Amino acid sequence: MKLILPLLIAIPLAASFFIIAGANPRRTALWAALINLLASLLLFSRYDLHAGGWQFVSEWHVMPKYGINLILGADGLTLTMLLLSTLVTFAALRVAPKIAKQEGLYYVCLLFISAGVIGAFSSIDLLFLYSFHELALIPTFLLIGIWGSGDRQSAAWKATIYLGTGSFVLLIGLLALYLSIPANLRTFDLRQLEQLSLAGNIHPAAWIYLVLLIGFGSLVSLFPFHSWAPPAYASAPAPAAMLHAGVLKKFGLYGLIRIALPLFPEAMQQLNGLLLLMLIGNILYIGYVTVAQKRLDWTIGYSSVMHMGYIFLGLASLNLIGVNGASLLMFAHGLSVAAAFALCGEIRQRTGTLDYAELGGLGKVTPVLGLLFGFVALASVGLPGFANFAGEILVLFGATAYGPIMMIPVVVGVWGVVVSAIYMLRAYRNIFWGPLVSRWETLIDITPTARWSVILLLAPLMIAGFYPQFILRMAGTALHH
Amino acid sequence: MLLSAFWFFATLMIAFGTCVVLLRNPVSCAMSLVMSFVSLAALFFTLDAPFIGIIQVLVYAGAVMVLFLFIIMLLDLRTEKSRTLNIGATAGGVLVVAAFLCILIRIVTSTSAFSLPIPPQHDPQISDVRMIGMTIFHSFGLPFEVLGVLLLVATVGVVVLSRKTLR
Amino acid sequence: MSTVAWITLVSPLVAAALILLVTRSSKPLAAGLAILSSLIAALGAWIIFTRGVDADFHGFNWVDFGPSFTLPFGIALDPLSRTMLVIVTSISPLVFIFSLGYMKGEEGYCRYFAGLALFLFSMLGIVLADNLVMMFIFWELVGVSSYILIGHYFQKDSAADAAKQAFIVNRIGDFGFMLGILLFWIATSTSTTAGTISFAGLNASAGNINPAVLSVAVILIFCGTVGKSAQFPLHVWLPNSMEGPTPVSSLLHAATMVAAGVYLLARIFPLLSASPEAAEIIAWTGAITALGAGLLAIGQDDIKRILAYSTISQLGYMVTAAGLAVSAALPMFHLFTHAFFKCLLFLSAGSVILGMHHEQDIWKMGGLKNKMPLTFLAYCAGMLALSGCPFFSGHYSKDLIMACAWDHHRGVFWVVVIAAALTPFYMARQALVVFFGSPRSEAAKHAHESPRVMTVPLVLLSIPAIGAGWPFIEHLFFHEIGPLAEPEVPGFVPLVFLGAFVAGIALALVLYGKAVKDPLRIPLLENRFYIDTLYEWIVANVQGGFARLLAFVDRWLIDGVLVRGSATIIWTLGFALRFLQLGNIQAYAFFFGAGVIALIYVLLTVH
Amino acid sequence: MNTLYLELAVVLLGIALLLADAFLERCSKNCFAYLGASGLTVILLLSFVPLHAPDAGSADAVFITSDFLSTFFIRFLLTATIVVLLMIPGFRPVLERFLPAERAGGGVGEFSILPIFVCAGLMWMVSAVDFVMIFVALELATITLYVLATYLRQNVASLEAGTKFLILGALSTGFFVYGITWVFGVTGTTNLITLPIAVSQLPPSALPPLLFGIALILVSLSFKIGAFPFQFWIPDVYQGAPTPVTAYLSVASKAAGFVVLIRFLLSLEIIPTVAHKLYVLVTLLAGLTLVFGNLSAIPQTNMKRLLGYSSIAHAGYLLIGVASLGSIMAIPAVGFYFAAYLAMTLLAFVVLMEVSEATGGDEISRFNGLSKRSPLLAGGMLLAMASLAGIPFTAGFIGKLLVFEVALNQEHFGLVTLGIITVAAGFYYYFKVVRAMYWQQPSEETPIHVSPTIRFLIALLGAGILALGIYPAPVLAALR
Amino acid sequence: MPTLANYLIASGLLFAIGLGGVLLRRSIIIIFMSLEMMLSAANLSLIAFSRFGLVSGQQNYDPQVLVFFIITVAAAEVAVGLAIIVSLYRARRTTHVEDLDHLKF
Repeated sequence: MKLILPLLIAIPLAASFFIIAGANPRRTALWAALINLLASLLLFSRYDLHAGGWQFVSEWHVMPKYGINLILGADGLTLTMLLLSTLVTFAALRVAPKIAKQEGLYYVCLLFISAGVIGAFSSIDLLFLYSFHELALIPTFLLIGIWGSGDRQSAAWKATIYLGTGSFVLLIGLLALYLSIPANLRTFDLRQLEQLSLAGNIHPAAWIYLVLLIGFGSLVSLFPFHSWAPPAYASAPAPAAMLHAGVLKKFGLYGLIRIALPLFPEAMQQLNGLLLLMLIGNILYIGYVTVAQKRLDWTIGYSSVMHMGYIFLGLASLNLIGVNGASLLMFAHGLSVAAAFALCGEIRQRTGTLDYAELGGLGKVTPVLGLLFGFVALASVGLPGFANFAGEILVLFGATAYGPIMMIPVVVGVWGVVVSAIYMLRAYRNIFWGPLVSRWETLIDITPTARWSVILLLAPLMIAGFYPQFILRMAGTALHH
Repeated sequence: MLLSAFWFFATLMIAFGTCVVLLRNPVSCAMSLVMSFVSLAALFFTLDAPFIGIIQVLVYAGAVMVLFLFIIMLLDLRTEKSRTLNIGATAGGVLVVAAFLCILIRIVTSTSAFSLPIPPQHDPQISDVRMIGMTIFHSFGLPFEVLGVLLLVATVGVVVLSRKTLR
Repeated sequence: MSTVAWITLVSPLVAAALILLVTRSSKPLAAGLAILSSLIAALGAWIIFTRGVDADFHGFNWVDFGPSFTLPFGIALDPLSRTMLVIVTSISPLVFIFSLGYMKGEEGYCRYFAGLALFLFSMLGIVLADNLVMMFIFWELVGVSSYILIGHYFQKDSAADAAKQAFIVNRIGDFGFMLGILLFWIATSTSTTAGTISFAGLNASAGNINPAVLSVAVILIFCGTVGKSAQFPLHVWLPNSMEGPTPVSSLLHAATMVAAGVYLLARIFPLLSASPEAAEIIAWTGAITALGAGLLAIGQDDIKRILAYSTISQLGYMVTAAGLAVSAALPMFHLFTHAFFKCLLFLSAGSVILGMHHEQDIWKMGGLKNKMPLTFLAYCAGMLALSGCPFFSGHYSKDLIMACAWDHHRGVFWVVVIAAALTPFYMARQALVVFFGSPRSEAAKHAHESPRVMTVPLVLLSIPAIGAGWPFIEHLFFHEIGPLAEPEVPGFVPLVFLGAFVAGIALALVLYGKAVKDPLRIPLLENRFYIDTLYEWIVANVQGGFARLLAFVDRWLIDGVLVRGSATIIWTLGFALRFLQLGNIQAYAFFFGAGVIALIYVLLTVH
Repeated sequence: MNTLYLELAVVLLGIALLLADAFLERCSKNCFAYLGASGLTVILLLSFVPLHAPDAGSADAVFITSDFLSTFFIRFLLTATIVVLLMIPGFRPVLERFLPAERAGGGVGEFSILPIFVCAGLMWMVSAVDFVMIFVALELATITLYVLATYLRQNVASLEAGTKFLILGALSTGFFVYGITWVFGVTGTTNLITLPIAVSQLPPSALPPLLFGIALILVSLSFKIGAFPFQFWIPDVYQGAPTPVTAYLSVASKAAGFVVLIRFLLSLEIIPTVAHKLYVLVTLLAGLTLVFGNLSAIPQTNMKRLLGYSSIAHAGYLLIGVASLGSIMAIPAVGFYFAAYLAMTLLAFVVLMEVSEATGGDEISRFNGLSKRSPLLAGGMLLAMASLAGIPFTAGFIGKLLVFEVALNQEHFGLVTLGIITVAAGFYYYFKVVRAMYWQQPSEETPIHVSPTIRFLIALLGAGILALGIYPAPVLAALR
Repeated sequence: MPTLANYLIASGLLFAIGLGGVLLRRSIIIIFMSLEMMLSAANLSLIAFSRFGLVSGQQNYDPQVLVFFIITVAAAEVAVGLAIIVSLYRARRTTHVEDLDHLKF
């Protein structure tokens, strides 16, 4: 059992090695992703809920003198995120279109991103948590730069430098945290860190939390560190956007849940006001910016930035309800935004444009595509029946429970739901409804491959929507403090 | 006596040094450098370091400067083309030199230990060539060997650099 | 009993799912499934009603964090929900069947029936929900299914826009609703116990919530009603929703969507009656809506829009009734009667439209009474009931509301009376123009009676439309819900009401008896008080402008100045710095010397 | 084994090869590179038998020590030299283009032998503890490097580079000697071990002249390691000199300079008054070097020059480590950074050499579409750039990690902040190369043929980068 | 009697003049001469220091040896330097520093 976690990381890397060695890229990648998906499902089912805590743990010593070791392990939250990662990876690889130039490199990049996020989610050692996430940096740069669309070059540059710098800030924060521990106890091991803070042995200063918040925040596109995200997603090829917006972006939040919540209780209390300001920016400000967008890819890009606000709201509420809601929302948003980008890519493939002004009435010629997109749109406006709704409502309850300060954020949050309805329905109405534009009369409907990979993403979304406990009871195991 | 000798040779050295910087014709520059080195050697004598003085004359004023002159002749360098001298650069150069001197002089003058007279020297009858030889071969063996390697490499280098090449 | 309840609730959902997944191809199967599910629901409802047990069936915990916080999923059976259940489920099968005929040959047939089934499911959920969150969930589902149904002809711009508008306006109402839920939750939660969201718990704790908080919370919840029941100022979506197929409109207007709002008020009636301020506001909102909508109905020419405005006005009555805070039964009674005759009216309007080949302008009709007699009769029944003609169902419920209004709130009373006078006027106007006089168009000349499948429901519906208000029925359905005794009022009050009815009819006869074209055109009314125009302007300019402004800020300030700006600064610095690298040895030597000086200086000066 | 034997062996190897070059007319000129490399490899293996300083009695003990620092860097220098020697056969075409000699491959022999002497000089330098020794060793290395930098004497750039190197180098030598003079004059010793004792007995009045001397010595050391404002020679010389020489300059001589700097600072550490001033100074130098190196690298278009600036930038990061010598982890950090720096810089230069040979130029634009022409070269360069930029799982990342850890440990928050900015800049200019290789279209599609030696080098260095990045423990263990 | 200060200032002047030569003259040969001057200046002060810093009147020969080394090194440097200058002249027909500005920025 415990070998499965390292395998989850190793398989994509091995697959990319074979691809470089000359195996058929698409088939190899798909097999690797499928195996990973099944393996993560296995782990998900085998996790012992009663025991809780970290399971399937395995360690390798790398720099023991520095307290740096490669420790892999999983608890409910991890497994949820792993499931998300493998699901999205598989779907992303499936929707990948036929690649003309350097197909191998394309799939290698995707596999690297996947391996990176899996590693990041499953490593207990903070340094490796960080390092694995960085694996995605260069692949993203290449994916957007080579196979992107629109103004791909500047988008790739901005995203890469922004993320690189942001994660370096994060590294500094982690180091500062490490050094704030008494010299004889220093470690990067989350488990020991939590014990230390429970025992009251460490009191990291508030500024370290601020540095971490900025570092993670810029990875999660927390307002005002968001401006890299929309252009990058708009011009990235669909699979890259799916992986990045769906999974990679959740890493920052995951990190905050793992590090900030247990280790910085006082700091989070002190600086909560700041965080609230930022997330109001995410929800309200970005929400209205989204309303002003004129292209589908930008709309979805911005909306994915906006929805981060709710997850942060859940974190900021600092209680079981809110944080559970946040983790559920992470899962839900990951799936829904991935599906959204997948369909976005499908439309772009067919029409070559995502401009509302040029599209219209596609629902007549591509009914299934329309139906699926309808589902995705409704999911992202937080309709009951999709996990997004469950997450949002939990976040709102959690925030309300936090206290009167939360009045404004909560009102903003509930209003944000209206705003998201405004832009998503506008998108749907402009693309699929209304009279059919003549030049699209010959469009063909979505291919079965893509259809089923989107359904693969939507199914868990609805299961978790009808019965959220299915995720919550897993994710809850991470949050007993 | 010693004092006057110092002043005489020091002035000479500085004067000729200045000529090196100021004169236009490379040959005369070289010649004044020779003169400056010779007076430097004299200063070494005033410091009871005859061996170094002699070496200075032989190696520097002799071999090295001859080499310089030889190259000047070989490349038959005429007087430096009188280009419009760059005011900024000159001013900057002068400024740096002046600043350096100021600091140096302030340090020297402000340190009382430097204003003591020459301490007397015992038993000068042991020739200092011998002593230097002893020192080199007893305690400075290793650097001396390294120096040997250095000279070897320098030779090879010169050969390589100035080897005749086909056009 | 619980299984019956669950089956009643779930069967439409199953139908919808099956239609969506399996039978997208075969039309009859789709329709059959939908109708079957609705019949099952109806059967279940009647069983439950006749058994008449009060119960709260706990289903499962949707979210469960132990004692600290749980969101349960359960069914509450009490007089209120039972009655409502009956209303909903008895009307919907008729509409479903009627659709068979109406939608014949339309495209998206299966989608349509799936939508209907989903719609029914969500409505049943609202009726049966035992807590606010669950109700909110189904509330949203009603919203989305109405979105699907209104947008059925999505190729038509008007339909697409109407659907979008309906959804978003409802969302705006739900904004308040959600906040209300949260407020109630936090208000009822104490340091020891978690807050409650179940109706039972809330109604019980009505007393010990701080009054100010209570009224705010009730108002917030009422926002939900305003949205769903199309009260002023969120009424704009309902007339536009006429873009959907007519049976949908009838379902929407009669028993389901719009009724939900009133039902919600009835649900939280104890809370509402505990906070007079809130009740006051609610009553006035209803009254104003009733009057305004009545006026607007006069200005309309579209047969369905007239009915739509009448619905709004009637909903106004119900909300007023709720606001009078006499008894939960009062609004429910009018809802009950209204459900039948309004459904009847819409269906007959549908049959007219079908007979006129989808012509909806009443001024193109005329003299249809001979061509479509059954429809005509059904229509008359509905119209008389609506306008409160004695011995017709509408009369009883309205009369009751009038009396209570006089008893509790004179101001509201007079407003409502005027509205009551308007109703017969515009209804009679419609009837005269559509069925009497001479045909005003080719379509009208060749109009024909609709097929059985449509006329049968008409006939069936006209019976309750006439009789639903009779005292014994009232007693049968409402005595459990709450006291519904006619308050002691001066004798002239009923007369005033009667007078209003007669006056209305008379005026209509005078004006429209022989009218060929509309004799009175009032721009203000035809343009719906310019409210829609105002909203469009706000959406386009205020919100749009705000959004564009923010987008600009994001593009040029945050990204442009902060991000790109700093990048540019760094780049420029680099570009400038490299010019130190002059390439000239002496320059380097100079920098070298300067460096030496600086180094010495630093070393000598720092302490 | 006495550490001196290693240097001796290196010198003897050099001399033997010189003789062979002189007298064996017929043997192919490439063989000298391979012979030298293999000889050095043997010596490298020898260096793993426990080394010890000359026994205390002997005269050499004054000049030479043997501690973990010297041992580590001796191995470091040997490795660097081996790699550079292995590069030379690949560089031969350029040599022959610019040195048309009487006989084939004229000059190739010396070109592959002289680095061995440089190596010897640098080895002496890293184990020297007396300024006399340091001086002669330094000069041995430097003068040989003058020759190597000017080696392509038909090539204008190489000549110009050599001349600039010569004059500025001689200038710094002058300051070095003058500095030694003053330190000797005030303390009466030139030995780093006795220096602190002598200094501690000085009256405070004698401090200014001492600091004067120290400042001058620091100047020439800063020149060697290329710290602002003494870095000016680096970009020009790197761009002009023959690629293997540039590689050697950027790795080996920089390392030796750093070792001397560290020894010097450590010896003065016990005198708080002086040490404090020195650390302030070094911190200042570190900041300036970081900013200058990284920022002025941004607009570069010539790959060799870019690498020059990047070497300045890395000197800055290393100086951060040196400025934090107060922490015990500082020396391991610097040492490891150098190990990483060796692997990634040399890899970059190897690829650069191949590419500029195939395309005939050093501009970044020559790398356009390299991924299509030769995935191996592109991959190697990608790895090198990733490591230089500090991406995890590469050696460069661990290096930066350790350096910034000690910096935070010593609370150099200013330097850390600068570090963030400069790292961002680093991403930009290193990824410029990646963009060229992967985004752009190649001017011609013909695949580039890569010789086995170069393949071996790329594999070796790439493996090194990854190994150090994933399992750094052994190297760190060698540094305690 | 001359004091150490005199010698130091004298050598300092010489060193400064050398530096000035490097900074001001354009002919590489002369710059090179100035560099030699700087080295000799260092020698002078070294000898002076050693002469004045006598411990119990015992002449310390280490500095003299060091000076000896410096001179040797300087000689080697000159040899190599001149060779470089010669080949520079051969290739470029100039010994002026301004002409060496191909590599910059």
